[in-house]
Amino acid sequence: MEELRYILGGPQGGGLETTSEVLSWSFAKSGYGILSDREYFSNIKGRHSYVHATVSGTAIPFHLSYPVNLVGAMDAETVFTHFQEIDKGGYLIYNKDEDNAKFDSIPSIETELKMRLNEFFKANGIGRTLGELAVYLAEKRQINVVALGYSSLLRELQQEASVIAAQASRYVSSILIGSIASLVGLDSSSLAFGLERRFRSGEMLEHNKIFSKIIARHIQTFSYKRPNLGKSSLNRGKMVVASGNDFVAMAKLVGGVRFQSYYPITPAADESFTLEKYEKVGGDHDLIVVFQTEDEIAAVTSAIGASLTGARSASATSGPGFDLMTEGLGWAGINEAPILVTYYQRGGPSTGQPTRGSQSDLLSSVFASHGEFPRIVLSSGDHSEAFWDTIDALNFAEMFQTPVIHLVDKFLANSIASTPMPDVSKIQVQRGSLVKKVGDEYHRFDFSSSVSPRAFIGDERMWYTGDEHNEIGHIDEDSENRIKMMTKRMDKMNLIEKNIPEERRYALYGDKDPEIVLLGWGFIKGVAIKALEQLRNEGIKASYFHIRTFVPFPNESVVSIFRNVGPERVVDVECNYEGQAGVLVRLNTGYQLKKRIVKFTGRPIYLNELVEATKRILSGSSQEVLSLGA
Amino acid sequence: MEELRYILGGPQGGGLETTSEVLSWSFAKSGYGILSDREYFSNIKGRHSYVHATVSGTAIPFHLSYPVNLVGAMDAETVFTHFQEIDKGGYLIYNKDEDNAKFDSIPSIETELKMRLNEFFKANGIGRTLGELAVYLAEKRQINVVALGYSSLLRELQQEASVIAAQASRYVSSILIGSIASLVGLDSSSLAFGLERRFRSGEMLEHNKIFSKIIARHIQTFSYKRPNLGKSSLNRGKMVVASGNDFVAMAKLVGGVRFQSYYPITPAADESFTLEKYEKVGGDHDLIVVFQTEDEIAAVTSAIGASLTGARSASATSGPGFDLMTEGLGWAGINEAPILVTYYQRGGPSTGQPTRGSQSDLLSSVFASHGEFPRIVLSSGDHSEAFWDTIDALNFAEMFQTPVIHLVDKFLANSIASTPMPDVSKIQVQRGSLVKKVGDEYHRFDFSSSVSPRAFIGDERMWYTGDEHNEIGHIDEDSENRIKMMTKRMDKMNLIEKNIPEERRYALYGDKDPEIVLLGWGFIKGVAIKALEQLRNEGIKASYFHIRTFVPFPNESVVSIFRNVGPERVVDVECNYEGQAGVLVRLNTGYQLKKRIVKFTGRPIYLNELVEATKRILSGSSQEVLSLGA
Amino acid sequence: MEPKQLTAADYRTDVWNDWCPGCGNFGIVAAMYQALAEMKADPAETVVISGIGCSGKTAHFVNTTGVHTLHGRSLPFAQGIKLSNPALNVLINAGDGDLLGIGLGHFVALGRRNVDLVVMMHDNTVYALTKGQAAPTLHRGEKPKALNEPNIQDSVNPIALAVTSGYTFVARSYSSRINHLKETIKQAVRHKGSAFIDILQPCVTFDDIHTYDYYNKRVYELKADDWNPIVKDENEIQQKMMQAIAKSFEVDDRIPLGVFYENPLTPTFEERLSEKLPSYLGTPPSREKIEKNGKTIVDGDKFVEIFSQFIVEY
Amino acid sequence: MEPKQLTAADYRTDVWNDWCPGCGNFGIVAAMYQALAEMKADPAETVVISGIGCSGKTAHFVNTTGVHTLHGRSLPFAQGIKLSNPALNVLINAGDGDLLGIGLGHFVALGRRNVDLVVMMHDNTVYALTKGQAAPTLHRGEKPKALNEPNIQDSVNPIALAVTSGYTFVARSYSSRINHLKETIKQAVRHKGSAFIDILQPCVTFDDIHTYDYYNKRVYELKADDWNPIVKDENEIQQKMMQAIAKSFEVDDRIPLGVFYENPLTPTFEERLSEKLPSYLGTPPSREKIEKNGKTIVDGDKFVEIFSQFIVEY
Ligand SMILES: Cc1ncc(C[n+]2csc(CCOP(=O)(O)OP(=O)(O)O)c2C)c(N)n1
Ligand SMILES: Cc1ncc(C[n+]2csc(CCOP(=O)(O)OP(=O)(O)O)c2C)c(N)n1
Ligand code: SF4
Ligand code: SF4
Ligand SMILES: [Mg+2]
Ligand SMILES: [Mg+2]
Repeated sequence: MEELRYILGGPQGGGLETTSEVLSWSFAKSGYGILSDREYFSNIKGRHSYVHATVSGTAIPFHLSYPVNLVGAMDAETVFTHFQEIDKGGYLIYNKDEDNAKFDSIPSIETELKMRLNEFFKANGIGRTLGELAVYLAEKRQINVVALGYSSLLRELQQEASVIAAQASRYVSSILIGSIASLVGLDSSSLAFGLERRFRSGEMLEHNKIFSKIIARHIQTFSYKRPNLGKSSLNRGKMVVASGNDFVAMAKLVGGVRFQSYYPITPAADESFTLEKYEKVGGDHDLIVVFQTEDEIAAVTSAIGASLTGARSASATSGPGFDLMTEGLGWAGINEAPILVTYYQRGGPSTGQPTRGSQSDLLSSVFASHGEFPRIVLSSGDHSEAFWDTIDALNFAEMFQTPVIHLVDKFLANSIASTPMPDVSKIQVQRGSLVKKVGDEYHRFDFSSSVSPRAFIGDERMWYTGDEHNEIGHIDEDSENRIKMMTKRMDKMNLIEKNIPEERRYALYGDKDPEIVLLGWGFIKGVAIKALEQLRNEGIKASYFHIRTFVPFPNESVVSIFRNVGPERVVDVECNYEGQAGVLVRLNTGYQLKKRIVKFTGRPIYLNELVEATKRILSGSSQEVLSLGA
Repeated sequence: MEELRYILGGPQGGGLETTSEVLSWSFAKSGYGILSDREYFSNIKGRHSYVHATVSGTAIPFHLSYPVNLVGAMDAETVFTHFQEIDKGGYLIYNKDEDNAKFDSIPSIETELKMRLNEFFKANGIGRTLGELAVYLAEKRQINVVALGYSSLLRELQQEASVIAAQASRYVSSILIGSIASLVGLDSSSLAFGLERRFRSGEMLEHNKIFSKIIARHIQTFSYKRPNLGKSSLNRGKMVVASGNDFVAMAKLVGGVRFQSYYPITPAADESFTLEKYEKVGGDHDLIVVFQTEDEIAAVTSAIGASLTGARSASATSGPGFDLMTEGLGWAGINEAPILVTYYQRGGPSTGQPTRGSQSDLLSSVFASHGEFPRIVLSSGDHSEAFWDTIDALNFAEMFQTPVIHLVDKFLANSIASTPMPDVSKIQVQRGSLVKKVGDEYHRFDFSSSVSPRAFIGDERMWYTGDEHNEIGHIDEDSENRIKMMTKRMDKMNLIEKNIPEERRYALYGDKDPEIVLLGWGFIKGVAIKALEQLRNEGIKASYFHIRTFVPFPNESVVSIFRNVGPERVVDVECNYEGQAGVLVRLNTGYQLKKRIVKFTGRPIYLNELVEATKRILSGSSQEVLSLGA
Repeated sequence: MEPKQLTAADYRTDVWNDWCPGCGNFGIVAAMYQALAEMKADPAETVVISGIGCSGKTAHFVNTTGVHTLHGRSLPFAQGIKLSNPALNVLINAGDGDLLGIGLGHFVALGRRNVDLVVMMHDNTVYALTKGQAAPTLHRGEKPKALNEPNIQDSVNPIALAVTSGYTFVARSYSSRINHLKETIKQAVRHKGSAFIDILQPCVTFDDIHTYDYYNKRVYELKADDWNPIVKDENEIQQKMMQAIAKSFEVDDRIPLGVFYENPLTPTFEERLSEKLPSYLGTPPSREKIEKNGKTIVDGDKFVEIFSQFIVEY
Repeated sequence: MEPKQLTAADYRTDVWNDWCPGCGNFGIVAAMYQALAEMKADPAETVVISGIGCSGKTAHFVNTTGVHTLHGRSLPFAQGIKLSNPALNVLINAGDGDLLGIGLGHFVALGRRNVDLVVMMHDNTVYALTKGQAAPTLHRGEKPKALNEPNIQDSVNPIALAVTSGYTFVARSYSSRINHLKETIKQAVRHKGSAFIDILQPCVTFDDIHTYDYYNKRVYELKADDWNPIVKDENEIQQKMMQAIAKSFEVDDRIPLGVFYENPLTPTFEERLSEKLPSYLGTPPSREKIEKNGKTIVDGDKFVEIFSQFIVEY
């Protein structure tokens, strides 16, 4: 099997993240590539949460797809929620102690799903219990049902590892680790590595090791054919296995951010928590001040303040917080203050779907704040791009002395991927035009250039104001000065156009002479590239146009795509309702995207649905609204 | 003379507004139309401020132009600032007591102007004093210099009206009233009317009447030919003479706004002050609660709260405040709460030019807030449009249950115009789909229609949340519900497209078969229409395409303009740097505006410069940056 | 709607309550259900308004009108609602981060107005819904489990802040003393003016310091025999405020529960409005007719009358 | 830059000061010029940070570095500046609307941190630059001339609020007692921690109630013989806070000027940071080298060492 796709589900707060992490580490250690997405409600404990992963030994996976080969269920709700997603011949690991559970008496299942289940059970003439469903799956769907008695497993653990009864329940999530490791035949040293990464040392580690052996014994008793991933053919070397949030945090530390302010918000906050963990950066004299502010207004304005003193500074937020930063952003704009805001996109509008993903904040980040000032808007397509984009964003902010917004979607932020370690020696730190010791004659906003030489507060005396100002930084309302100063600032957009080369703004994958071009951005990259492969296998020549910078926009290349393949054959693929990148395509090039594949349920776009939708577009459909995923 | 153009200048806080108001009332009473713009620094007292007006008896003027026929100066700074703007044969009223004042010793004159003056005086070989300048103007520029001794005038007032010396200085600004009235030959009952409007009754009124007679005596001594406006040929009837702010306030009261929240900000706050003055609306049982909040976040959110209870509610702000409203706007969007935000545009970005005008907040109002939700964005071109747009905005908000942003630029907001009284009987109050007494089964977000029947809090039990929700209003994360609810909301844009007819979205003026089309919005309307006339006189056929709604956009009509006259002949005319309406034209129609006339100095576009710029465009220029106005 | 005889259970919606098992929030809604039942609150005229956080979900769990607003903004939303319909009974459930962090400006501004509503603060020392960061109520040096390092910001004193800001009813209760909390809520509702209840609410998931055990050992109820928080006449205001603030410093070994300060004398914002707008309470903004058969109630003559200042006849 | 011997006049920029003649703000800058001269403040290391309002222009009138920020946001800007370069001497000039209206959340948050800087509030009871609306310092019932009706919001008590919020130096001065104000500013600068000075500042244009005459009749200076605001040991904190708050209620007939509360014991935020990041004061964020010849200081080996937790070798 080329790739293993699994879903692990359980109640939020029930240990699922641990399970997923251990498995990710273990797979990575044994040479596989992994991508693992986390889906959860805006809830702390109890609601259904799941991990959806792709593991592969032939290529580092950057896509998720349905059906999956395996569903590992911590609870009955997981089975009721995901049983339809298991492929024929796939596996279901579940707790047979819950065989009597009925879906309609599980309070956390939302009404709509209950109604759909009701229909399904009726249509298929099955009773409403988990047990009956399991039988149905085994018999009618050719699914290998791995029915385990979780409580008896835990009892065995109690005995063999002398875990006290009250603590045994902490190990429910380990059942999935053990059974998947055993089913897939993960080597024991890789599994041990995964467990050690997570639990370091001590009791929990030991118990988990013992427990996985107990579980393996039980799994051996099932006679099903095992899923076989084969040996990995991936290159050996150092891999970074981390979430998008963590990749950005690493890049900020390495890229020289020394002041990060934030106010907690999903899905941005994890980045700041990681920064806090590394606040000593790694050296005796290096540190980062991570400043938890009272709100996002204070987050952005304190970061701007820090930037004026010469510290590379940044903040991270998502929609509601970004809205509150709008005014501060404009101050940075008129004051030519370098500042980076990492903008994690979740489902909107308003509080929306706070723990789900989206790409619906593009327009607001391009146009946020009243008045006119230059800005740069970058967007990342995968974990490695997120890393390098952060480095670039920091450089751009200082080179052009202007705010930079870096868009990351929640799909990327909260999914864990394995990526070859970045070649740190390639990192450039470009601080732009700096001066020191100019003395009394220092004019912060010198007209000599669009990017005036910048001194740091503390080194020179200078003035800043959000009002229109003269070269010195004092308020000035004269028309002539206004024209000069506005022009100086806005001219940066020309400078940016010139200095960020077209190739930096996009990437093009797939067939050189395509029948159809998918145009997308952000986390769509991985699934789109994989879709090209599938489409090619089905005889369809397709390519994927990936937008990496929205300001500046890859005009030329977009225009040439439209010219070369024709407007009818470019498909807008986005995780939002209105096709926001499409809006910017129109705005920048005049071309209208006439075909759209959109998804706005908060769940990522899956390989199978993208392939299917693309084919439907090829057969004449002009719009596909995707809906897959629990 | 077809129209009289004057500038009155003086120190901020020195009574200039009074002068201007009295003259406006008086001119209006004697049958003339007037438009009077106010230009001032962000300052309370002392900086140079001026009024620029056009008075006409042949057509109600909606434009300003240079040169002017008359400059009335309260102080030397006014003369130094405006002497270049007086037409040959025009008039300068100034205080000869200041003849020894030198421009370079006036601290409030900004450096750039001082430098320009320096050059001018050098080039023309004049000394730096006011007196020398006056001589030069009279001799070299054929200007009728009305040199008055302000202190001796005030002394006469002290004697004739027994005003005590300490109080006489309050009457400096009255000198301009009296001298202009006398010069222009304003009839004494109209002047009395103007004075009575302003001073009601009492001492101030009496003194002003006496003073204008004293001044008239002096003016009689000048033998200059008098400017002659001729008898007005305008229709008789009731005229409303008020600022844009006041027109909006009147419309809000009449249109049923019963809750207005605000946080003071220039140039929006005057609207709320007027509402406060009329908080009893006019009846015993009608009232409006005008709520001064702690910030704009509270302003918008309290207005939304009020809206949920059934009160028509609104707020008014400008750029920095609107930025802070961004998050609240999205909550109104997802909760389908009718709400009107009147957005007064001033010079940005950031604090920018807080008392100057602009049209640079268009894109931010179209795209403000993360995520996607329907909205309507209207923009007004003159005082009457501002009135009717407010009425429409209130209806649209309730008909479509969605936020409405009404853009008014500072030029319109702070200028006083005379406009025929609106025909109030034509006002419709459309409250959209309402229900009462549905009982326990009330579902606020019923899927039956994009616009669900709306009950008011207090009448039914219901739920609202900023999270994605089900029909009841409870949080819901199910994909199927998400698709339905997003689609229900976003479908309003289709409903809006259907229900706001194309003719409501724009207006087209001028030649049916134009050589050149000016495309603009907001306060550009008046000057553009007048420019057509001038151009026609010079043999150039031109028309003006006026955008009145940006969401929904007048796609069809814009497209047909481009088709009919050709993209090379459509000129974007805007008061911003980047041509924001042009961006929306591109985005909505694909057409790129290739010619631009822009102004971003914070001063309005004047007739003469627009005409000149249009001609330069016709001779091949592709961009004109206007700069006129002190 | 006529008030019906509803039981506490009737005030509970059938929305599944997804708070963590054992969460202090359950005690808070339980007390609310009971208080509402005992007060015979009309569900259509009662509005529960919340911010964003675990506490924010409260609006969905109470079977009255619920408005789940934005993080930190429950108070301005609530004031818009209350001031345009002063007949409503408005209860606010806000998190401590909500109210004393991002929303602090609104918190103090409300005190200055004394709008007649009840603010219940879920005091759990953490930003719970974002997974346990320090809330403004967490003391410096404390390190609940989600923090990497001990908290380096000082805590605010919610009681002292409320009193200083002008709240005219300031109390503290505890989510597991349901009866005490219920009675406090009823008192707060009966009180005319802005009422604030600081509700100690253990977050069993993220706060391993301020546990039930922690509070059970420390809380005690203020008793009438040696504690009188009520302002009897204007001259007493300052003294009673000072007394409340002094009492609020007791937070370490013994934590007082009960009413710290109660001032029935300061006029409410609604009263202040009525003074200048006598018809305000009778026909508040939400109850005004603004149209007759689709036309504005202001006809041409009335327009001229009202806006005569702006009109010139020529 | 070496500190030079500068006179008070040297601390004045040549920007034309466009405050209204007679405005109390002139007294404030005069005191600042003198204080800066007497403290020999290095203009490049001194930062005057202001919000938006008449008061906001101060940053342009003082010949040190000036940062004129956004309405209400001077404090978070200031904290970003100070925390990334703690060697700077940071002075904030904020309006009362700025600080206690729109910016109130930041005001309280700063108190909780005790960052070492000085906040000077231009207490003029109005939003001056927007033409005289009621600021949060205006008492209920007062009607300065720009208001249509008397103010219906209560005022905040800035001193009590500052003390309650955790400011460790809280004082009041008066713009026309330039010497008193100058000395108070110097004390505040010398104090380690967040210092707040409530400066009575007559707005001669819009406030016809709180005039020079009004204040001159009422103000008196707190004298050492019967007033000791200084906390000597931790146990005294509460008592000194209470004393300050009690004193702050005196606002009508007699208005005390001077230091209300001074607590040198609570560690500053910078000290709190240093405790966990020992190199913080030596090489703060603004002073760190982040590149060597255009390359990051973190090379490949260091990357592996730092982020070992994320790295797997296969
Ligand atoms: C503007 C904004 N910033 C941040 C968030 C993210 N957020 C959601 S809940 C929460 C904190 C909740 O803490 P608290 O108010 O104490 O409520 P609790 O969960 O403890 O009840 C935050 C910061 C948000 N929703 N909106
Ligand atoms: C977000 C925002 N809202 C409103 C304003 C308008 N504004 C400018 S100054 C000011 C009030 C100033 O009052 P205060 O802070 O007391 O300063 P003062 O002028 O009295 O010194 C306001 C509301 C603004 N600049 N920004
Ligand atoms: S996280 Fe804490 S506050 Fe939130 S529901 Fe769980 S226990 Fe309650
Ligand atoms: S308006 Fe008031 S505060 Fe502002 S400068 Fe004038 S007197 Fe001073
Ligand atoms: Mg909390
Ligand atoms: Mg003020």
